[in-house]
Amino acid sequence: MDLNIRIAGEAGQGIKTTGHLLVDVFASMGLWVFSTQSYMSRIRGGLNWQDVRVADYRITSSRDQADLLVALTEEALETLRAEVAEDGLILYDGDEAQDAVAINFTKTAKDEGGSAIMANSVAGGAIFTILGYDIKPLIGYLDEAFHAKGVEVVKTNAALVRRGAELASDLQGRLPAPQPSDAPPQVYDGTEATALSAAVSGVKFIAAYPMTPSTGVFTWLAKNMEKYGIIAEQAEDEIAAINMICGATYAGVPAIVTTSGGGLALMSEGLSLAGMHELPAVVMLGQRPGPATGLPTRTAQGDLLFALRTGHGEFPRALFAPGSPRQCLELMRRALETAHKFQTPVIYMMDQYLADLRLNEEERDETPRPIDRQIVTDAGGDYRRYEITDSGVSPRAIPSGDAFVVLDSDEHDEEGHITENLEIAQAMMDKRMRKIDGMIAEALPPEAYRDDEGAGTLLICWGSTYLPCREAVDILRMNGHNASMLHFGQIWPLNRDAVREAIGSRERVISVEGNAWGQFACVLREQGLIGEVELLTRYDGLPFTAEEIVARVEG
Amino acid sequence: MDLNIRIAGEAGQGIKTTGHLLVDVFASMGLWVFSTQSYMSRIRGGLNWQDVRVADYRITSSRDQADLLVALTEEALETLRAEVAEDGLILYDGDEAQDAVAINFTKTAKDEGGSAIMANSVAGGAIFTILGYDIKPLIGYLDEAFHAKGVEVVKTNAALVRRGAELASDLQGRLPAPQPSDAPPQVYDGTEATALSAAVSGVKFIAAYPMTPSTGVFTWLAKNMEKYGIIAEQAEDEIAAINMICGATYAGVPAIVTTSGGGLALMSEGLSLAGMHELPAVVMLGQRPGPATGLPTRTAQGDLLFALRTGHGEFPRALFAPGSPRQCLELMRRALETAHKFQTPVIYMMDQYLADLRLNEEERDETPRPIDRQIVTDAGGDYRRYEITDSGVSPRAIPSGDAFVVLDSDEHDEEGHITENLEIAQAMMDKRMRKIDGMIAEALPPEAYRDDEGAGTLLICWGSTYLPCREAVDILRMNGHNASMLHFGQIWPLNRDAVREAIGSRERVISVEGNAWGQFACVLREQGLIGEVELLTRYDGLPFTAEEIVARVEG
Amino acid sequence: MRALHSESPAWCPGCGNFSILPTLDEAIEEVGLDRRRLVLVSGIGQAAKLPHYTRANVFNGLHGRALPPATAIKLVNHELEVVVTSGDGDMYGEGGNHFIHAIRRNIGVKCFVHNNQVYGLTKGQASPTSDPGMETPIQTHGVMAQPFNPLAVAIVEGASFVARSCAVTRDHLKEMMVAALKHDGGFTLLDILQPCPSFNKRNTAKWYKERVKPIADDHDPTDMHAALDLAMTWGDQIPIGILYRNERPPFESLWPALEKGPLVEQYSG
Amino acid sequence: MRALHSESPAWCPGCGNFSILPTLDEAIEEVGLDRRRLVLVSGIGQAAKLPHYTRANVFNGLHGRALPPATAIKLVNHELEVVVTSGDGDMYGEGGNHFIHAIRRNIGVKCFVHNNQVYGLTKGQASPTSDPGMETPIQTHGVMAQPFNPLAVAIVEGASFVARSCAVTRDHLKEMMVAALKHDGGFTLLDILQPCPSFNKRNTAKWYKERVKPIADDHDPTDMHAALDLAMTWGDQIPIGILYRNERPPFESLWPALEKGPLVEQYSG
Ligand SMILES: Cc1ncc(C[n+]2csc(CCOP(=O)(O)OP(=O)(O)O)c2C)c(N)n1
Ligand SMILES: Cc1ncc(C[n+]2csc(CCOP(=O)(O)OP(=O)(O)O)c2C)c(N)n1
Ligand code: SF4
Ligand code: SF4
Ligand SMILES: [Mg+2]
Ligand SMILES: [Mg+2]
Repeated sequence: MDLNIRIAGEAGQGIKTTGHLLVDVFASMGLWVFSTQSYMSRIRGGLNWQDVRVADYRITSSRDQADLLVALTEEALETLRAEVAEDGLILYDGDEAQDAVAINFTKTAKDEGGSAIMANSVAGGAIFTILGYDIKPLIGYLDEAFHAKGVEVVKTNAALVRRGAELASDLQGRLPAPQPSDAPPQVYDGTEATALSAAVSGVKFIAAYPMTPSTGVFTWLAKNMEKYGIIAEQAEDEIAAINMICGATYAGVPAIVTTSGGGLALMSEGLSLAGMHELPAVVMLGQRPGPATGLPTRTAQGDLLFALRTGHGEFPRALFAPGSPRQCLELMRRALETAHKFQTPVIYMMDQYLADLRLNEEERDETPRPIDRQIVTDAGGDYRRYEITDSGVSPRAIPSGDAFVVLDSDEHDEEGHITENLEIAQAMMDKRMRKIDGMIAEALPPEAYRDDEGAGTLLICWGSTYLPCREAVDILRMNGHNASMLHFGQIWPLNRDAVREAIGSRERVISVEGNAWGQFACVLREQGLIGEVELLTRYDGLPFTAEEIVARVEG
Repeated sequence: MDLNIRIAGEAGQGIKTTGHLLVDVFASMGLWVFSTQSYMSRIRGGLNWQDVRVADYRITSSRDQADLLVALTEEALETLRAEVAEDGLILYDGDEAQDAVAINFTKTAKDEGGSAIMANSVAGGAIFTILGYDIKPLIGYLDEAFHAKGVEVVKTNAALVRRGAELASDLQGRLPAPQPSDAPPQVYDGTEATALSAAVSGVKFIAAYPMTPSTGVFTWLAKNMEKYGIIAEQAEDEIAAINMICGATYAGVPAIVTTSGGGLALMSEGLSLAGMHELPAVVMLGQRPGPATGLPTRTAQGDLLFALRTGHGEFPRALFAPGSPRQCLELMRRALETAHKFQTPVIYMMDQYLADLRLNEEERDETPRPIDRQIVTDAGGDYRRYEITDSGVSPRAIPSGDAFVVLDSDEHDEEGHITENLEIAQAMMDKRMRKIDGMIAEALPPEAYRDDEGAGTLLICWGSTYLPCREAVDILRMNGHNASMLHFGQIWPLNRDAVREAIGSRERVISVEGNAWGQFACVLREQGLIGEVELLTRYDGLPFTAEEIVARVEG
Repeated sequence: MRALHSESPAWCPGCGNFSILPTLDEAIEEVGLDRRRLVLVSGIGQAAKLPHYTRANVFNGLHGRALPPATAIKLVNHELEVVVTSGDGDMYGEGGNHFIHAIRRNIGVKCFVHNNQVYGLTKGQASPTSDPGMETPIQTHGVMAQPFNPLAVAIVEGASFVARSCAVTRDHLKEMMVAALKHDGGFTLLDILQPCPSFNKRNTAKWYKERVKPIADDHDPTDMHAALDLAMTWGDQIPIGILYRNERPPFESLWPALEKGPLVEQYSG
Repeated sequence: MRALHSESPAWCPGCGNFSILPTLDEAIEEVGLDRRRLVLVSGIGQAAKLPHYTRANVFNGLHGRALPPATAIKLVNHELEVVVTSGDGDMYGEGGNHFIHAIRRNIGVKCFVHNNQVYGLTKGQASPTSDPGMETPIQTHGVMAQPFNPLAVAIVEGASFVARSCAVTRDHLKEMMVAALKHDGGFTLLDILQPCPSFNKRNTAKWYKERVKPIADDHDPTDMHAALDLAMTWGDQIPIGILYRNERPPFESLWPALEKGPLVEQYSG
């Protein structure tokens, strides 16, 4: 069984803190959790909410309806009331409200000697009680979290949890909740998983200009500068940022840039530079709805064709798009390795949904395991940065050794010096293009889910639709549909043979995408891998839910 | 019959002037001409040449071999000697040279009281004599050209032509040359045709940052500012340029920006803005080989997928790619009309080859015929810039009338004000997307050449490959091949039914493209219009010649 | 659930923008500007949302890119009053190149920069004008770069009107806005110090109030050196008022094509 | 026919770059710089081709974008000597935003700008430093914007070393290059007036020669006002020499991560 808790109110009311608290404690109890955010683009006010879904089996999607709505403002109450399940419950942070249980968390916190932010302890106590959970793990968790702040704070928090429980005692167990099972006690989000992976994989330099929803990765790396020996520099603009990481990789360290669509647009020229210079520049792209400024705090998968094709001229690139925090850990590393092995830019694509979603995953390894930079250290006086090779990959040295390392954004000869010799120009183009063969040979195949018997209905997805599609397949199977899923974590280049085989022949092929055009279907068609297929798209700024996918597949 | 004259030397030696002189005079005589440039990226020195091909039938391509090489430097002589036809001739501007006729043009000009730049009059006299042409038209042409400079100059030039003719008198008629026919006496190049079309179509504002090979259009418009009432402003960078034309179109005048690939990369964000703001921004893209700085003075068709997909988020756009100066005249106008009718950005794609090539065309009309801006002038207080309509096109007013005109780069409501209402957001996306249907309905079909009987071999081409492909088809037919050609002047959006019908079913479909990947074939495949096809590509910076296409088709 | 429309300003309680907005409205009324002739141009940021909350023509463009469209709008229709409202990040960070070149041109737009010395909308990173040492989620060791001095740069680049005011001194602010709107010349910069209670905990309303000090009446705004001295003064005292003026002709007055009147009115088609 | 290789500088006869190149080589020798530790960073333009004609590590990047990679290279390996060679369009036009922010950071790169007051490579359009009134194929009515004053901006922004020299005074140029290379501090700007005989017919070698005048020995380069006065002097006399110095610590000295040595040497993998 599962249960969905929605905490809603204004920006600045600590919704995120309360949500995180619940998620962490539930996970520590061995419950499966899945939480997502829905935020407006403002610092205070507006209407935000956090969904915390909890279950006794692995869940990988949010749900439209809430079983428990915790409304911190009247607007939240009125707007979200309609989305509460029939046998659900509404908890209102105030003195009274129609069809809702009113408990004034903030006032209670203050009355009992706490501060306004401690309201979430009161709320936590009440929620735990309503779900019929013991409040001990909650108190234990707060003890640890506030240990450093002193005994007084710890005590107050514990008292507030108890007070919350008391105030909700009438409703003890009112909402039947799932029992703890064997879920891993750690919780990840896409942001942290991405940043952590970059840090342990040896990224030493990040330059970025803040832009939602990529800023979290930048912030995480800035916060952990000392721990991992990183320089995190805020650039004056995105153009500076991408050109900085070109310089940083040239000088010899793995480097990334974080941005969103508008920032990538400004980086297009720099991406082409990395292609020409053959530098392992890695761009972390957090997608949000466009065009232009669009919906800054919402989610989308609308930048696939853009990421695939932006930048002038022809040069190899790879695109990765993880579908879960665990895949973030793997694919950020893979992105860095691919960039270094083939000396070419790589784009790692996320979106607001994946950046912010949290769920339990196996324990992570935080010890540094720097990737192989694939540099040569014995380059001598006759070194040629762009030696023509069969693989297209030339030995990469870094400056300060015996060899001069010469990079040119003009077409160049093997030494790296500008040339207008058109035979050399063509040879250089061909050299760079040959790298694509190697990249295809090493491309990750798509991951199949429940496709053992070659199901008749195949959901194709990429990036963050992984999790809701997965749950949708589970539900479809329960409903008797012979459905399965193929998820692409690497979306370029594609190993066509592997993909063709994985797609096979089906009754129905449905491309599930967070954009209007079915952009990945365009890519597959361009690669000759599919013909006309069904599109299941959404582009209103919100993520898919499994329920929605199921409903539309069953149509 | 036809004859190819190659004038070669260093930058700064007036090669272009001599080439233009010959082309203009030949055309005025009723000869068919076709001339192209091959320039290095430098202001002085290097090795540049200009090919002037002349014929008694319509020619639309250059040729690899020269019948007459006019070498102004030793380097030109030595490097280009190998590319002279067996029964050809070399004329060398110096005192002596092996296997070449030496006539010291520069010294002669000076000796006879002229200046160094008048060397081309001497050369002209010699060339005319060698081809067996009467020098009268040449003298007449110079008379007119230098009329304003006074009698002395006119006289000197005439004397120098005669002196050149004298010095070459031994070779009178040495190279049999085509006889004048009914060729139109006017000559166009792609640059002039494009700029002229923009001016007569009502472009009032151009903002640009110089970048080869687009600078010519910018320069032409700047030169003609007063004649057409235009503001031509050099922006501080390409980002400023595109954002300026967004402002200019908002304020109410047709506006364009000129750039090359690297500049378009910097404009990607602005392009997305025009998509969101629904502004008729027109970008003139002059392609050259990339990635990065690439080969600045060479030609390429490597930016198709980039132009098609750059800019974040999804928004309608149209792409035009003329194939000849005449098509430049038509399609620049069409680009402006499409942008205004559908209120969305349009990219007009040329390349160095088309920008610089010159040939005879019918007389042009230089009188202003401003396009319909499609603005409403009666908007009142309840005006809504983004009114939801069936066509997706909303009434466009401009500021300073009774209505407030409100544009927002965030997602917005019908009035143009920022919204985070996701139902409105989706409705706005859908509104913008609906414009694509209208654009498809009006899309120009591809132009077929000699395809009356549905030839077995179909050459598909777009943009500037039009001319060499055309001549290649003529030659293939002469050689007994049942070949024809389909040229796309509008490359996005495509009217799929029209294209499917035009392609039909063939034994061989060959996509002829100036890039490595066969980018237009990718587009057609993505649109489900072709399967695997043959690619005939070239990407060394030089344009196709008809000969080469024929050889590779017959291969 | 998806209907989240909200027309009220998306600013935090106590935000300095809540002073700037009504002051602008008052200044517009005071100079008797016909709003149909008014175009507000902005980029992206909290400050840049201002145009949505008043009545005017609006071009709300890209982050950092307010000045290029503003320049073009003024060139295409120089009878419009073009006012840019922008944040410090928008104008001096992402938009820095346009800032220095708009001043070189001396285009006749009025540029009001809500300078809260921080990136508000993206939650508190340093801006080009952040004080050295300020700690943020990104500048975890404190800001290490020297602040950008918009006034000094505008002065040495020859802007036509350079002033500073503050959101906490509303009367003064109004006076400056009126002077800026009335200024019939080229590029007009009004840098407005603005408290951001959510993210800038150093330069608070109180901090500004204690420091801002109107420039003495005897200051000669045509004296570049004196103006630079004022522009360089920051700390215990921050001078507010008109620092600098010069009489360079505005860019739009130099184009032959505009002698016949606004370009847009020359269009027939 | 396609083999057009040419290793000689792609500059016009009489170009000022032909003075700058050997002077740089001499200065490098004079300060005894190990060229393996030298990285020349440039953008695109005639000036920006210089790195190809000498011996060093080279990062020849995009037009206008020399400073960002230079900044990063210095941060990743601060034991390298990072010298930017760039044109006036490259640095002050397309690259203007990086210029003002690199100075704010005070990153320890040496920035040599070949200022020919024109766009050479693209054939003679105005650059940000072109004299007002100069006619070009684009500025057909003459340049209307006021020239960008790189020295004044660098000074008010607190650059660590600000100097000017000229390609026609080679001894002076060498002296300045040596001083710049020896300067052990932050952002170092050397603006080098450079004749472009092909496109700049106003500011010719002769024009410069008649005007440039070494700064008097008693000038105190730590005096910002005096420095600004020199920076503002242009016309019959153009001061050359070191205008300004300050002791702000360079950006790369402020990062805790770099206390252990160059970042690149901390990499193990
Ligand atoms: C190209 C681009 N980069 C980044 C962003 C994200 N962004 C939006 S506003 C902003 C900074 C806002 O700071 P400021 O201009 O000072 O305005 P404030 O919010 O402080 O008023 C940033 C970085 C964006 N919208 N577009
Ligand atoms: C993004 C981009 N825009 C434009 C160009 C074209 N371009 C190359 S060099 C140059 C200007 C050169 O002027 P400057 O930097 O002063 O160098 P100079 O040639 O005068 O030495 C321009 C506009 C380019 N290469 N890239
Ligand atoms: S974040 Fe700061 S600037 Fe933005 S609205 Fe809140 S207080 Fe104002
Ligand atoms: S164009 Fe000017 S700057 Fe460029 S090489 Fe020629 S003279 Fe030198
Ligand atoms: Mg700010
Ligand atoms: Mg220059």
